[in-house]
Amino acid sequence: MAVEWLWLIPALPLLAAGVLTLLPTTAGRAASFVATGSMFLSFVFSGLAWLTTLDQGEFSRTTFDFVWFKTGTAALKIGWVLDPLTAVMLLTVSLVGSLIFLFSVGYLAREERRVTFFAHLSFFAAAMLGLVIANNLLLLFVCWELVGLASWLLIGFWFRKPEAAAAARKAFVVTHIGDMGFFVGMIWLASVAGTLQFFDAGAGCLEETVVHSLGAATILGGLALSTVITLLVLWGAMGKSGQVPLHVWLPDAMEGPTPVSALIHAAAMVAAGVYLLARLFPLLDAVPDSGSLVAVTWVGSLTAFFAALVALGQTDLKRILAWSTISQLGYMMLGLGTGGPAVAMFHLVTHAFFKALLFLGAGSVIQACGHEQDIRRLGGLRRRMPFTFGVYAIGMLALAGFPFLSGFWSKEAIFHSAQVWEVSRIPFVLAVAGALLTAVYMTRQMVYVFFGEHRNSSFQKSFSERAVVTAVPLAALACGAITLGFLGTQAFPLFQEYLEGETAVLAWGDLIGWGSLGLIALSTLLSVGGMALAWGIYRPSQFDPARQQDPLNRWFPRIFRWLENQFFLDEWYRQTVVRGTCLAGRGAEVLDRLIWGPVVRLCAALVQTVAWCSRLADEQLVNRGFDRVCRAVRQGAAWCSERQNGRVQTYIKYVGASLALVVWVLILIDRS
Amino acid sequence: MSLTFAIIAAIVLTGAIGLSVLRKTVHCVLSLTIVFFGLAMLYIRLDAPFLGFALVLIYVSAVTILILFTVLLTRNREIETDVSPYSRGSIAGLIVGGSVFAGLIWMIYRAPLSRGITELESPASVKSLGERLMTEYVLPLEVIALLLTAAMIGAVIVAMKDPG
Amino acid sequence: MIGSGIVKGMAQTAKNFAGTYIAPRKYLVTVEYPEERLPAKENARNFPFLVFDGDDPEAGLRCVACRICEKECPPQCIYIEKDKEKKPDYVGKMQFQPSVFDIDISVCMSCQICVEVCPFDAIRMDTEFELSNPDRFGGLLLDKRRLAKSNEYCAEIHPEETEQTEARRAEDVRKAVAKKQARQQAASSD
Amino acid sequence: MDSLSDYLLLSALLFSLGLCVTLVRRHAILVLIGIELMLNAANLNFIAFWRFGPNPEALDGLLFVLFSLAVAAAEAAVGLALILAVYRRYSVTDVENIDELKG
Amino acid sequence: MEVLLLSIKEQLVALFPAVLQPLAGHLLSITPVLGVFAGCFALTTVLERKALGRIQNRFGPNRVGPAGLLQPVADGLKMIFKEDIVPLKADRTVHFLAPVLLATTALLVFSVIPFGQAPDGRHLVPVDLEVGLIFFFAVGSLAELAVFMAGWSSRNKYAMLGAMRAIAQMISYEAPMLLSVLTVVLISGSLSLVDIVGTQAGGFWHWHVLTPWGAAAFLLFLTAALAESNRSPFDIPEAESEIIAGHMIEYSGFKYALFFLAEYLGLFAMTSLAVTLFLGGFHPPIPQLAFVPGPIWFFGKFVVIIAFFIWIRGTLPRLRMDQLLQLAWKFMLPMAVVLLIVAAAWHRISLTWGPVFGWLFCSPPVIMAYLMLGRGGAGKKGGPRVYRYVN
Repeated sequence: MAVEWLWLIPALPLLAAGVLTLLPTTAGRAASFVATGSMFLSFVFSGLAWLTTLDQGEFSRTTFDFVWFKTGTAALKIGWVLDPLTAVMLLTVSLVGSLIFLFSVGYLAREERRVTFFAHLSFFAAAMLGLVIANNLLLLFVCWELVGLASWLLIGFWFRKPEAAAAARKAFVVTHIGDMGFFVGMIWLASVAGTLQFFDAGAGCLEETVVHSLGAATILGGLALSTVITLLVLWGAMGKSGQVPLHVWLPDAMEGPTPVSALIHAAAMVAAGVYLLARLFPLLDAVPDSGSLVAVTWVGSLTAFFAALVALGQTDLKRILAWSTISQLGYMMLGLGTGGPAVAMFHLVTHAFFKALLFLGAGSVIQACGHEQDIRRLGGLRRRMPFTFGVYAIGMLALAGFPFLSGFWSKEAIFHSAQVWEVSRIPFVLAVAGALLTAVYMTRQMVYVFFGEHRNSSFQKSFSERAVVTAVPLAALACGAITLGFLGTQAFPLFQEYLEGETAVLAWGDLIGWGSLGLIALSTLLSVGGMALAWGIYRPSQFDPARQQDPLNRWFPRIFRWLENQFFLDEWYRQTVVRGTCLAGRGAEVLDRLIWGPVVRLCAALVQTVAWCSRLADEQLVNRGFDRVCRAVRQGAAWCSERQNGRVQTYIKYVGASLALVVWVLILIDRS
Repeated sequence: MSLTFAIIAAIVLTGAIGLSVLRKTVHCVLSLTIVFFGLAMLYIRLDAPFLGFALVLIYVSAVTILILFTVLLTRNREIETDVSPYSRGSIAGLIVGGSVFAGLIWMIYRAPLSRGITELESPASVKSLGERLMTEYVLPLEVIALLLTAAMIGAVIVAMKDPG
Repeated sequence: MIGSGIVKGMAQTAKNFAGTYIAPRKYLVTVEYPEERLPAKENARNFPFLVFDGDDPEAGLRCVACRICEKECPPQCIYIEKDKEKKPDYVGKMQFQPSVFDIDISVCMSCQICVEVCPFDAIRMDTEFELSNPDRFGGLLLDKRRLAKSNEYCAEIHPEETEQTEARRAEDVRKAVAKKQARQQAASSD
Repeated sequence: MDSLSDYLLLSALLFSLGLCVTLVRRHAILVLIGIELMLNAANLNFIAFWRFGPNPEALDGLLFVLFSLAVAAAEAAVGLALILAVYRRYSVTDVENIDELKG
Repeated sequence: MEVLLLSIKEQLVALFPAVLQPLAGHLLSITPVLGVFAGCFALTTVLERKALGRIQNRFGPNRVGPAGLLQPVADGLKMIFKEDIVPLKADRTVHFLAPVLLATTALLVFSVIPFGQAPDGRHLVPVDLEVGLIFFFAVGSLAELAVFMAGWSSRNKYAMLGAMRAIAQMISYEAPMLLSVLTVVLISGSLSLVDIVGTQAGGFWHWHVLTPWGAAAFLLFLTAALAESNRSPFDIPEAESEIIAGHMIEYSGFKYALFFLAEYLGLFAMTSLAVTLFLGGFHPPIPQLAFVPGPIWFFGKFVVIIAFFIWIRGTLPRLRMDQLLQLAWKFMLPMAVVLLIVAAAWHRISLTWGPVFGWLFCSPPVIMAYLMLGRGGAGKKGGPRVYRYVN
């Protein structure tokens, strides 16, 4: 499908959203059909688009631009681009999205506001797809904002629950703090590069000339312009992808329905930040080992380690998964910073599949256990929900990096690039520690939920675990989690080459090369070791969650309290940022009352006096003077009109007089 | 300034002054005829007899009668003896007339006119006049004919008592 | 044809013109007045005159001053004064006679009423018209003397009329005489 | 013989007299006559210049005056008709009182 | 005879000093004209009255002098001694000037008429003007002014009415007269009467009257002349029955005589013009009679026309005012225009193919015009008077 038709992909879900908003709330079944159908259709079109990028051989990038509106001479052009990066993202988002749509059809079968849910969901999908295909930073930013809006709508879907509404608002505000950075960066880029088009026949801002010029320009003490802009954009990406300073909204976002969490925190929204950086990678890489790449790496590694630690202390099923998403995103940032977009994108794709699987699995568990989300009140579901257990286990193993599953390969690629990174070793160390902790908290969760006795009172068998509409997505995601890893192994880096545009060549040698072999050994050691360690700690025989406290809590109570409360970041923010703004507000109000009020009143008084004086002047000078002039004119006119007294002779007199005058004038002229 | 010219000039001027001074309108009109006679004589002295007699034929016999008819037709009810024959602001009129006259006089005496009379072998023979009229001036002739008919019809319509 | 009337008229006048010279008697009709006169017509009338018989105007005056004509005269231009003495009229009857009988001919309109009413045929209309005289008042007031004219003159100017009146008068005289005779016979007889 | 300036003087005098008549006299017809006078003064000027001009044979001046006579006659006729119409309408011939078109 | 007269004149002029000679010359040539025509005036008054009488089967004046020939003397004396009454309200000057102007114009008119030609070519004419005819009509038309002055100045309604009628009549007949005269000018090609007479030299067949257009023009001219001088059928101004003596009402005594004189002189002028224009002026009917001097012929024809006028006066009744104007504007004017055209045609044809063809081609249009206009014009309307109200 040519690039001209690319707009159809986001248009279909948008159309579905529009149609669904019009449908009456009773038409639930029809709504689900429309939404899922449009999603699958856009997935088909994405496939077709992916095919066109393949058959064009060498690195293929086609763009389609059109003038959105013309302001005088400057014309704002926007358009879409179809290159391997877009194709990959389109495929992942539309595939995972359609599977999640399918799952939510079953999951929300009894939700009475299903129509609005599906409308918001398709709207979110449309925004996400629009963001992916954008060839213009402005269009991307617009879709970015729409995604933020959709996330607010979806998180706050059960707006009657105050926590959900608060969580939606929090998500919206925090992401928008990030967006401010992104916005300033965009404007700066626009003013400097002159255009926001990525690829515009040589003049685009991601093309060689502009990138080079940005790289060359330096401001405030040697920092390259491109670095500064990309740092600002990074701030936006951190907001959206939930990196350390701006990650607080993500755990609370679990208030929304599980498919929403799955879509937002696995496949789409969080991925947007990484995709943005991947898209703007040429800018980041404008200057050799530019500051922005270093920053990305550091942010990524710190977030990865910190999130993994916090995940250990969580007791809520979905929160653990949320924190794991944050850490995995940290890994993607790390991969991007050290190894370039290909590594990050590979991990993003694999993560999308197994994280979506985990979330949907968690969703079916929650639904089965009567909406119970606390793992301490769950347990022993291995026998009660064998299918879900099996699928959930696959997801957990992929996440933990069990050898030869998709997570293992993508993580190994990241370790490889991190190890190679010459700036500093610490990110590699943090990454390794993170990987270990990931394995530990995932097995902890598995044990809590699926092993031991069944602690849940309201387990209903009635939930048909085998309902086709929920089982099929889970199964599909499971095979995705297993098979996708082989796309980008060291030996046959199909995925990476595809992204770079070269043709992949099978090289077993790389796989068994000294450097990579070591890494493989290291990562298998980490994952299997972590699982064994966790099994050791949490095995049912050793530990009974119903009666005993969490082993970690028992050994390191203070540390565990810090972990459980997410290092009290929320409270800290509330004390500093929230209180600070309130204080600033009150200060401004006082300032306003004491200083500005009088100043304004003073100005008013001043203006009044001036007006009074002008009225006075107007009254006396102008009017009277003007009236006198008018009277004079009127009198003159009256005198003139009197001249026309209707008598013929006076007219002839005037003629005669003028004749005489003319004659005399001629005479005088003649004389001189 | 020969004698005859002086006499004729005197006739003309008496007529003109009579015109402006006499109280009775009909007397003024008659003095107008005197002026015309004087003019006719002048024209004859200037070797244009045809014109002189044409002037008499046109003016004295036709226009003057016309004027007299109009005077009679517009004899307003009350005898106009009491009202002074001069309109208001007549002094200003005189001044204007005088200044125009002064201007013209000045023009005449300063302009280098003193050319003698050029001998004309025969007074403007009517035959040559006829020829020129019919050849060179035929268009003005036609136009004048048209103008006269138009004026005549116009005058009749304007002055006609409406039959209603 | 516009001109035909004129030509006929011209021809007529030419004939007259020529006629007067060729046959003056037939064409010329003028009576050159002072020299030639047309005989006065029989009943032409101008101003009245008193008739007297015989040759003495005083004695033979027929008027008996009965003043009928004075009364009847429309412009009242007759003035009569009766005389004391009487004198016999043509039948011998003793009648008065006027002492004064004036007619103001400037007033008289010659209507002949006085002649018609006069029982005694004493007044007749004269045909004399050349009466111009310089005195406007006295000259035109004719007294008895200037008015009286003989019967012969009357017969001359009014032949038939006088003839009839004479016949009638003769008849009256005859009857009067006859009556006188009869009365005498009666007187004589008785 | 009499020279051109005599004629010009006379015509100037006539012209100004005509102007005075038009300006001074009260009766509408006399105003018209004043105009006639001015016109004839101009004609006299023409003839004088024609006679004393370079080639009198050309008869231009003469013809010109002839035509101006015709025009003057036409103008007089129309003028008089107008005065008559005014008189019929307002029964006034006094120029002072004909001032309906007052300013 | 012409030579005799001319030589006498020269001798007399020679008597005067050089300065006065031109004046004397003119005076001398004027006096005979005046004398002759004044005499004529006297004669015609009596002859006219006698002729009228004869027409009306009565004698004319035959009391004064043999067959009344001294009558004019009597009239003249009467006029002179009659009391000259001037109405109180009359405008004295204008009243006085009117007859004077009328008489002068009547006399002035004779100055251009040629009476005779000496064998050596000198003409017996007081002033040989090149634009004689224009002079004639210019001065002739002054009569209207005089009539108006007379009518207006006597402050009498009848006088005013008479004057207005007279003027209307004179104006409306001036046009046809001028046009008929124009035909002659068209043929002879010059405005000077001497030339016009010149073109009629030779036998009577050269006279203008003996051409189709000439005859018609002659008749037209005569009727116009009658109207111009307020005589015979057109004597409405003096219609005794209607407005007594018209504009002459307030005149008595010598002024009235002047009017009378002017009227007759006007008549004489018209007849003499008719003679010069149409009847060949002083030329003898046949060249052989040339030994008889010019003026004799002139006055012969003159008398004939006067007799004709008197004859007309005797027969035709007075025209009504509307009939009079109708005749002028509806019959004579168109007729004159037609004649003009016919004259032009005649001029062309007779030059090339001679008079016979001329007659052949020109007479029918004249007759046709006459019939056409006649029917449409006064002919039908001039019928018995239709009274609108009395039936």
